[in-house]
Amino acid sequence: MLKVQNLHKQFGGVKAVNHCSFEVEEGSITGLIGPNGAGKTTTFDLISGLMKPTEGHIHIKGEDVTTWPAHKRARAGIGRTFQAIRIFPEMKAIDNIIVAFPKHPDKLRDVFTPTRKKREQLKVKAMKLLKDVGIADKAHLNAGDLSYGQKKLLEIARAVATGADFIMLDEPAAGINLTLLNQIRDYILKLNKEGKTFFIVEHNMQFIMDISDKVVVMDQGKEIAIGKPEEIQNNPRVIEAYLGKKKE
Amino acid sequence: MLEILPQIIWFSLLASAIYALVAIGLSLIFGILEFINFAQGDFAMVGAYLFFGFVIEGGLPWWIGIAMVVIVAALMGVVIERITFKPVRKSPPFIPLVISIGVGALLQAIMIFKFGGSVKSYRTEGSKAEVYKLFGDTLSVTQSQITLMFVTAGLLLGLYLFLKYSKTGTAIRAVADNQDVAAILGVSINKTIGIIFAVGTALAAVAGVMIANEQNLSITMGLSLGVKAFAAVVLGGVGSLPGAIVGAFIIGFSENFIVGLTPIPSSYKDAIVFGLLIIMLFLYPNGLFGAKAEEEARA
Amino acid sequence: MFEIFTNTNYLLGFFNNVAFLILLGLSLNIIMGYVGYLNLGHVGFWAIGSYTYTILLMQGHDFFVCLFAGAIAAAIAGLILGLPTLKLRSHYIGIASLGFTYIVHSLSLNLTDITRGPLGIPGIPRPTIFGISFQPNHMYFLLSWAVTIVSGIIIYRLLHSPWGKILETIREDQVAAKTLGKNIFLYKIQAFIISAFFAGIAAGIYSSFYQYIGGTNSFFIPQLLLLLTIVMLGGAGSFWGSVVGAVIVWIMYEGVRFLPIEAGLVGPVQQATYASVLVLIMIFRPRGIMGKNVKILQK
Amino acid sequence: MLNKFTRTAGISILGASLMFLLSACADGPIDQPTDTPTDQEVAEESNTIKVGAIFPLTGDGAAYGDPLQKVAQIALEEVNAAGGVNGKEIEFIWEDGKCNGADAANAARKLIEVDQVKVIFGGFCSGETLAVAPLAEAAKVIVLSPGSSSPDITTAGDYIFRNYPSDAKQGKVIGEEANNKGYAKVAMLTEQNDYTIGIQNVFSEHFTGEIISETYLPDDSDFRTALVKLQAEEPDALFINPQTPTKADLIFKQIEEMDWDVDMIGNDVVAGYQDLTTKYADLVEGMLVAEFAFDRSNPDFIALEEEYKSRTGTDLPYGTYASTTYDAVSIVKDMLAVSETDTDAMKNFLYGISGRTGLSGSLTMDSNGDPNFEHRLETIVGGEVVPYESEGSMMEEGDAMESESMEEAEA
Repeated sequence: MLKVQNLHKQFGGVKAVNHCSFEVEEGSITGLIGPNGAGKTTTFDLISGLMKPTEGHIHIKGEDVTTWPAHKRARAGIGRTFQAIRIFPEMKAIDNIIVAFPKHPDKLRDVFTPTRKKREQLKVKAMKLLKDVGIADKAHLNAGDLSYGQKKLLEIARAVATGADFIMLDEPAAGINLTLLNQIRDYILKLNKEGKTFFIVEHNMQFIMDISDKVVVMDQGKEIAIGKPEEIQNNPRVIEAYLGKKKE
Repeated sequence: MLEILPQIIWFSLLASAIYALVAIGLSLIFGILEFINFAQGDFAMVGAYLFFGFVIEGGLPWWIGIAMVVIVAALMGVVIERITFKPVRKSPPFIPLVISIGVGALLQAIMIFKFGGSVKSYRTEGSKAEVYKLFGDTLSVTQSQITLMFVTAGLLLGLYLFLKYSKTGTAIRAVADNQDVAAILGVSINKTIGIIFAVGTALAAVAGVMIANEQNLSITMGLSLGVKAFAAVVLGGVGSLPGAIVGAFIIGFSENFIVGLTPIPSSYKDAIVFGLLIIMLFLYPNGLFGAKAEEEARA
Repeated sequence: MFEIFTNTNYLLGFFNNVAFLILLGLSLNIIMGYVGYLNLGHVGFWAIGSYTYTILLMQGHDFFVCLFAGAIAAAIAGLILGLPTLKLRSHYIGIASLGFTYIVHSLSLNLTDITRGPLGIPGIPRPTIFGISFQPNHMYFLLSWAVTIVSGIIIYRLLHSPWGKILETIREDQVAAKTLGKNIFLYKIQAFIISAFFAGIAAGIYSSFYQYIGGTNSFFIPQLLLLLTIVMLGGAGSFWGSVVGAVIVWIMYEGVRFLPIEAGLVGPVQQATYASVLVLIMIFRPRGIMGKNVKILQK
Repeated sequence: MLNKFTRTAGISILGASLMFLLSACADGPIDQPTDTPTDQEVAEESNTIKVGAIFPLTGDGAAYGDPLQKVAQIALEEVNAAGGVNGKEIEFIWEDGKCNGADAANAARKLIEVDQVKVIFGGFCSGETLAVAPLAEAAKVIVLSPGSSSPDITTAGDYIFRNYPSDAKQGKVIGEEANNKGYAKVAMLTEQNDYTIGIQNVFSEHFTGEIISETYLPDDSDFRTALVKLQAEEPDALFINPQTPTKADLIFKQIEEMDWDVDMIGNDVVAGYQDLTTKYADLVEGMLVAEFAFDRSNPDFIALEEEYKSRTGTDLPYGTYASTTYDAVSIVKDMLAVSETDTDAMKNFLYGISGRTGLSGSLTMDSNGDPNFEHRLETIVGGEVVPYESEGSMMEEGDAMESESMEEAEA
């Protein structure tokens, strides 16, 4: 599904992502972990096209998308959420979902064609998605007025609404109570069964180890270990990365 | 055409110094409080009229006049900030922008009311400008132009030292960098912003006096000054004082060189300056010295 | 004094003004309220629309041809200003678009063989359509409101359509909008062109209403500040906000004429009243009468 | 959504219209609560004649609108002190035209429709007068402008008058004299403004030699580079063409700083401002100007200067504009004596004016409502504006004379 080859991103002297390469298999749930400042979010931004890499290539479903702008990559089937939840606060929760649908008739030429029927269908689809994440009752509230947890769920639902089959989640578990966390986990697993591939950045080890088929570990911009959760947990270099270096 | 080059260079320096004086005050306020202060040019106008009131009408010696102008302008800056800008400090930046428009118009109205609308000048009867001839007659320079240069250089240097080394100067830079963090570290935001406004307004007022001394003073002199100063600040990169100075020189020189050395008449000055600005911003979206923050929005 | 309300001619003139101010406010709101782009260049589109409409009308072309030609000319200007500035960050857009206003003002004064420069263009006729003359005030009143209402309906449809929703997502968080597959640059350019187009339409009915355009102080900062006030006071991002804003601002603007002011103070007191009402409303009702708290100057 | 809309919209419309109402009825006298305001107003109205007045009172135009409003008020007080018209006082209702067409038109609409005035004193800027013209024509209201000089006003309408001459005349007289003086190349520094562009257009029609033209925008105040460019062209003469004396002051200052000695020509703004010609006496020595018959030594003018000085503490600016403004007020007085409401009678009175003496000289109105003032050539000697005998008439007698004056001009 995703192939990252020799990805490199440098701000002046700082190597945020340092010749990093890894793959995410189709249908898998792959975790991406690493200490703060390892370059996880920058990698996310490079993959989703919000930043241009200094070097390296990114392939989605076999196609080289490195030069594609963010919106073209999104239409090719990449959905994502953000560490600092980026929902549309002054718009209703349901509208946050509706705008994400690929069939949303939002081209300029659609304005003067009858779209009432199509918009009704989308409203129904959106309500269903909101029900799936359990915030259907908040549909007509302004997204800005939702609780932190509800905003996270809304953002995940919105990523799903784009119809993307490759969804990147940036710290979905951060600041979430346990019940909500389980709700998110079940939702991810349900979608995964339906064929969606997940790539999740997370600090909550227990959550990521439990849900991931494969984990990529990054430190100082480089992937230092890739493997099954069990292998990763007792890989010396991973522990060293987290607990501090013993410089020989 | 070449023999007029020294003269054009000198005029460009003069124009740049004037823009720099206004741009510095603007950059202080603009860079820190992140809103385009439409009243900045009018602060300069008020400074010019205060000096006119104190010295030309009031008969005070000029150096007392200048001191009075700085004090009154600084007070005015703090009062305006407290009354109009403090309540909206947390709201989106276009709100103080609109308020600054109102403040500018208000200052103009007060000045018309106090001094009348007719255009005035500091030159009293028979004060003839002493002209010095340099470089074998190709360059003529006057006393007031020289004083303007020295005062500008002195103010810029003074401001630089004040910001770099004095306690309040560092506090101002801290607030400029991040208001919330500065607050946590015990910097009184209110006091610092008050000082920023006082310094910014006083600088503009002195600039106004210098400009009026060099040219003349009218109720609406503030507007085109303020706009050119904006252009300088943005060209140099928001929030960077050296940037504002460089921006001022770019505008001062481009204006005079293009008009001076080409058949284009000087009534195209505004079109040239802003055409240049839009092109420069297209090439350097952050301004020349602006913070090079690479944002995800950029891609 | 009560005959204001019975006097039709005055009210016809008053509400004729309100008509094209609503249209100008709405068109500016498209780009400023819905996309969050602080466009200080809108008055430039107004000027280009007015000159194009007037020059063609004076050559005897049909009214609708001239109206659309003016609107299309303004839309092209929208493209010209939009392309280089849409990728800029907040303040830079503000100053770049303000620069555009200065460029258009400078060109309209200098290109005297097209626009007659500071002499302006007097004697602009009012159209005769299908044999009906719209010369008398009450007829022209109907024409301008017809054009305003039709344009208003189109703008309403646009802003409340799915396309309009995407504009709002761009204002709210353009980075998120990108990751939902929206080509935000295309939307911004479309919004910019449409905004300029309707400014061009308003410019047409403005020109034939006053029957004189141009001159040194037209299409410049005072007119820009009037439009900004209408959108901000009415509420950015709210369709009805601009409509209400235009009415309220024009009542204030004309209302000051009736204040019992002693002869010598008419000018300054009127300007001071208008400015202070503007400042007070923006302090106590920063979102404007009906606006959402809209992030116009997104970082 | 609806209730939020009605609630907030309601409050704001109420607030604004309250202010509107407050100002509307505040005009009537508050102290007699018993009578209904309208009767009281009608009674009071009968002993004053309302005249609308539109000048630029704020913005750039205030530079001349504000001082000349004071001149008009002085003239008005004198007229009313002398018994006004048929025992009634004239009251000027001032509006701010902001030197802009739209503002002036809106002001005129209020004056014509609400204040029901029959005469509008002003627009000062040509743009104001041109925008007011269509409204005044439609309502058959007399417009008398003391300062608009644009040639377009000549044909602006049957009810549109002015007692300030069109630019066309001044440009012609100076252009012909420049030919007589044998200038081959004239450099011209012109402000992009209505009065000055008018002069430049007409001058270039009449001057046969080459014209090097530099223009600047009204809000510009740095002409050094433009002047240096013109100096490099080594013209035979430099024509200074600013809209206001303060711009002239600034141009002279910047020329003085460049130490550029060249034959000078100026428009009547330059000539009409005493303070200017004395301050730059040696620079403007021998400058060619043209003014209409405005006599600075006229005792009434001197009285006006002193009255203005005593009220404002500053010298009376713009001698020509001040004299036409002062005269226009007395013209309005005499016109209202003919009729207070019948504008056709007023119109005929104005067209009938011939040989009327005033501060601005002897006025005869032509069929277009323009004054007949002829611009007379003048020159500046020792800081004083004096009549200029055109050497053209003597030139036919001997080329020697002509070439000799050329050297003298060069020196």
